[in-house]
Amino acid sequence: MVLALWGFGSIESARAQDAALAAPTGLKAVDHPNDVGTSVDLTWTLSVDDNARAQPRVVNGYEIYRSLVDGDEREMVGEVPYGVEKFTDQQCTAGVPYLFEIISVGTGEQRSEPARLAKPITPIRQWIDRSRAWFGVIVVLVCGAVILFTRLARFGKATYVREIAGLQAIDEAVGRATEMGRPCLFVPGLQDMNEIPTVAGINILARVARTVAEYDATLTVPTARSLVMTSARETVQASCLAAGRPEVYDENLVYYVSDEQFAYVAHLTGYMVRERPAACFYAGTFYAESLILAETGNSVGALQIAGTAEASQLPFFVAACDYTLIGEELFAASAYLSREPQQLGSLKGQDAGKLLAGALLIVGCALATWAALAGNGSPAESMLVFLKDTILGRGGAG
Amino acid sequence: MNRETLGWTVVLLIGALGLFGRAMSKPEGMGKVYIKAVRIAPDSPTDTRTTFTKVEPKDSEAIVSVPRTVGVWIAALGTLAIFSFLYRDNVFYKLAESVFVGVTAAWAMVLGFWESIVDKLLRNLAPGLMRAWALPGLSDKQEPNYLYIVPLILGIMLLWRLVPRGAWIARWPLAVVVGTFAGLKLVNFLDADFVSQIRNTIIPLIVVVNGKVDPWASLRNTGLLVGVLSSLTYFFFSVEHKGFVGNVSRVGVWFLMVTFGASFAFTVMGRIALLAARVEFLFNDWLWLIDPGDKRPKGW
Amino acid sequence: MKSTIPWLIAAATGFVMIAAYFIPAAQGWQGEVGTWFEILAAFAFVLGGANLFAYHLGKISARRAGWGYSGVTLVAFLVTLAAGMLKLGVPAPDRYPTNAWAGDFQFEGSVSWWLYWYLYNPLNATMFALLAFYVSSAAFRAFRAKNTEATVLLVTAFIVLLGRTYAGAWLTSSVPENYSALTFPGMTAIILAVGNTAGQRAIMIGIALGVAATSLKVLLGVDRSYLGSDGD
Amino acid sequence: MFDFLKTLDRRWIFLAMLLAVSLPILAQKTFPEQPTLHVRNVFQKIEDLPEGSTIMISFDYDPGTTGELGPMTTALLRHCCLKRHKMLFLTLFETGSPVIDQAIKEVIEDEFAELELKSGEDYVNLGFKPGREVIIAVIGLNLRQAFPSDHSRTNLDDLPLTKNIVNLQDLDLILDLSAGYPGWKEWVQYAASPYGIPFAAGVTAVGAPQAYPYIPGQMLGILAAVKGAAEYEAALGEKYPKYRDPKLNEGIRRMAPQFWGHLLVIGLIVLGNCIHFADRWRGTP
Repeated sequence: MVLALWGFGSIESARAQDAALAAPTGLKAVDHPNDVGTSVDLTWTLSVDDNARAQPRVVNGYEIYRSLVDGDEREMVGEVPYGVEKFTDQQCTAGVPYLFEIISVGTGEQRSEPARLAKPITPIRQWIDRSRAWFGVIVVLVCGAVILFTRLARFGKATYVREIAGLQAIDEAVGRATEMGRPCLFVPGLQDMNEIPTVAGINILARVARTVAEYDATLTVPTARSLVMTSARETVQASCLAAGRPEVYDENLVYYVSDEQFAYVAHLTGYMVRERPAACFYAGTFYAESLILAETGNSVGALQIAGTAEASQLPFFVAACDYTLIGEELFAASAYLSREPQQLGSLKGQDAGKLLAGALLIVGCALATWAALAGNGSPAESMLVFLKDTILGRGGAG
Repeated sequence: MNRETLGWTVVLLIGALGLFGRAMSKPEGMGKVYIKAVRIAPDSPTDTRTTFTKVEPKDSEAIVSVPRTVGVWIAALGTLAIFSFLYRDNVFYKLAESVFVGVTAAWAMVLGFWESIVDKLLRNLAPGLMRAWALPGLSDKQEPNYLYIVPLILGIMLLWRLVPRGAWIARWPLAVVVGTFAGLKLVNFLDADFVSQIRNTIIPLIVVVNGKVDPWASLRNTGLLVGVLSSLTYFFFSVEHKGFVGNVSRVGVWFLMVTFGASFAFTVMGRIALLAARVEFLFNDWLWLIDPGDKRPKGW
Repeated sequence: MKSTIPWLIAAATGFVMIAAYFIPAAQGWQGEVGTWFEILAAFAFVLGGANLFAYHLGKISARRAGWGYSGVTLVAFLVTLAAGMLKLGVPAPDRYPTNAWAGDFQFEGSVSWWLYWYLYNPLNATMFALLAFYVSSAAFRAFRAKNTEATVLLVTAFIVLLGRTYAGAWLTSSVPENYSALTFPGMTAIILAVGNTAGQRAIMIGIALGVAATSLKVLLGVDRSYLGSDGD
Repeated sequence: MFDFLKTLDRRWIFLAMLLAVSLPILAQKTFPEQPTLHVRNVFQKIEDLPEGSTIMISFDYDPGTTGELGPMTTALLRHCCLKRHKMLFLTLFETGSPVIDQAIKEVIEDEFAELELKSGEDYVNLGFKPGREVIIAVIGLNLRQAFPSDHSRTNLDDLPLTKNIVNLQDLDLILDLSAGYPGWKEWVQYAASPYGIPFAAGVTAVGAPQAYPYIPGQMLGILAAVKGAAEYEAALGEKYPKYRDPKLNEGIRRMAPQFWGHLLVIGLIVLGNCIHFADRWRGTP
């Protein structure tokens, strides 16, 4: 009986042998770099049966198992389809040695023998993301330049700033509104206070509101976000105070409409044709509505000044508004308007950033050209790779 | 009644009569929405509740839904009301605008309540209570995360504005928001836009393919580099745009104009598509003049 | 003083976030602060909603011009709010048939769902579609060759417009294969690959620097307009 | 005539646009399409992925832009179904969930009814989570932190498809259908670029020019608006003859009003300039 069973079993295993799947080979594991020690990167060589073009396919995929060094807690940590040679297990614990196995999966229940890791791997926690070290240097350079020039300006180093047409027109626009006895409209865009263009827009609002208070005109600020309304109220109130006319501040003129883009726009266009503002300011983030606003403003004869960092909307503002602050000019506006030396210094810092960009571009393209002419394996090529992948990339890993 | 009002009243009357005539004269009518009943839990033996889902009129179990048919008519009239603004501001547009603002503002609040307050804040502060109430699928393993008391406190500070005294308290959460995101955006923008775009622009000015110089590709790459550098020059603030710098920045402006021209052309394309979709809604879903998807049986 | 403490708070949180970018253990913080912001924004809706309510109520009680429309807005607002908050017409989900509050408030057939599909969405899409009209009037009025810059913009727009439809391909279909760069689709491709890409990149690099400088000014307290003034 | 054109009331232009778009829709004629390189790249990627690969599709638009992105959504989903890829859906737009439901209903449940694709096994709808790009950053590291459960609130660990997906790095491809912010740019910044995940996007026409600088470095290719959808439909038709029927190809159908609308805009630009020059010529004798 025992013998018979044994015999039967051997026939079974012989059958399995015939149809056995080849296991993948050469399983290797390394600690995933620059993480908190929860990941291990696995690589292997595909099973010889793994042929994506074979019909029917022999290997459908792979299963990856992880266990502790003593074989405990063995569990499947992932499956990958055929043709894939790598996997990252991200559910490890830092400092614990693990063993991994991988098996080929065929049709139905068919499984290969496992390929095992030769020696255990221990994921390690890294405290600093080294792949971002060069990026850190760039951040320090750019921010350092801004801070340096801000400091220099504070100590009385005069800064030249070129003209930005749209900004000089603010006084003109407000003055015109005063003369015509019509209101000014300020639209701070669609985004919330967590977006920097909105903050830049609010900075411009501070200046516009101050001019309006000085001229004794009215300013309406409908917003699409409650937080922007809160901030805009603080700003307008402060500007009235700064203009020496705290009594002209009216909270009701800074109000919330709706978070929905086109409901906000429907209200704004309605407002424009009914109240006919003489000056419209758009500063912040704008999307599709830019053209509806600018065309409606144009049709009621308002003088329009726009500024946005949304490149896709710039053509419409450029075409339909009187003045447009293009991209970076929006961020430069508050510095320019304040005329404070410190703020103007920051503009010089931004220019230093552009010089850095230009220098990197020229050096990089020169290297790339040299590398292209010199062919493979030239020193230029390795320098280019270092520049692109290490300095401007992610250190090659992580 | 002046002449213009009279004229528009006549136009509206004729339109209404036309619609009525069309709805009556055709056997299949127009602007109807069909539904059928389906079980909420089709696999459950005990839960026999049903709900309705939209089907095409071809479906044998299809019945006309009154709320949805009314809906299609309201949607169509709303569409026309908004379009009427192109002629000029009028009572229909004002009505549509008022409804639109009210509905969307409330919608934002509702969404904020269910998705942020319930699903984010209360889920973390009181998971047990939420499991029993609105989030039954919440994992049993979820423990309270008391770190979320911080946004709760910040939120309450924000609402302090509604209290007559000490409105300045609301500035603190505002400062947290602006400060946090200023830090976050600083690194994100420098990484993804500044560094990445420089990296993408590092290209050989002379392109060699199989040992031969490719003049067109070389010219293209050179043009790209010149474009980026000259456009960057336009953005220089602390240098007077005269002489050499002036000429370079002028070339930069041309590149920017090419960019804007391309953007404009692409946008035209998209906007027409949106209008086409609205017109199709009017012709297809409301008036039943066309049937592009072959969804209604012919002539019944 | 009242803007100094908030500034210090802003500076502290901002610099922590910058540092966190370089520390693997802190890389989840981005997500966490985002969640917190969403919660704060949801609280802020109370301010926005209260403001909307007060604004329109004020208009109605003062019988200011258009007060009737304010009434319409208020009704629409309250109905939508009630439908969504109370989940009117939402059945309990199939998995939890006893839990009436667990359903999705946008469930097909609910009141909120109806409001969305028959008011919110069509009005929204139609406002959006208005752009087709404004684009055409802008094309007529604003795209004129007044100077060199405007001419460049105009010519580019013209080529790309043609290049992106059947008309462009058809007009230049007789151009031989080797000179495909001279067809409208070919020129469009070059404009996109060279001119447009160059301009976009320069704008992006500039914006990144602008964002960095503005952020830094916020963190250093150079610019505090968003917080209002020192005197309350 | 000249003076009429010079002071042309823009409402005439509005009327012309309405007619240019409405009449072709009523006429229902179509033009042939040729797939361009960027579209072909995306098509080939989905075609070449081994059957049953996992693709995430982010529906970052709402019904407002269905006019532009709807046709390509159908075409892409169709292709994924034909190749039996596993699909994960989500949206970062607060009003985006209805678009996912509609796409599932129309393509997966109706058109491919015979495949009997099952929610949870062949596709999972993760639904909407507020947080915009932050959500992308979070799921780049841990899917469950943002989406502990799917849209119907079933725990992801209980679904066969998501059981072993830890984060975005486990995916074979991410597709984003993007109407603006948050959209393709955020996916590039927070997912494709940091982790090197294959990524392609379908964008609205407005977004397209900004997306080109990211190809091929950070994106495989893009489908730009209705034109992109029409080209994708053409590519699909080349490979699968069943999809050559214009009735099935909304994108190709929509190109007709598109064509006349374009012509009108081009005509208006030309007319505007003729008036401008005629005016200058008259003004300076």
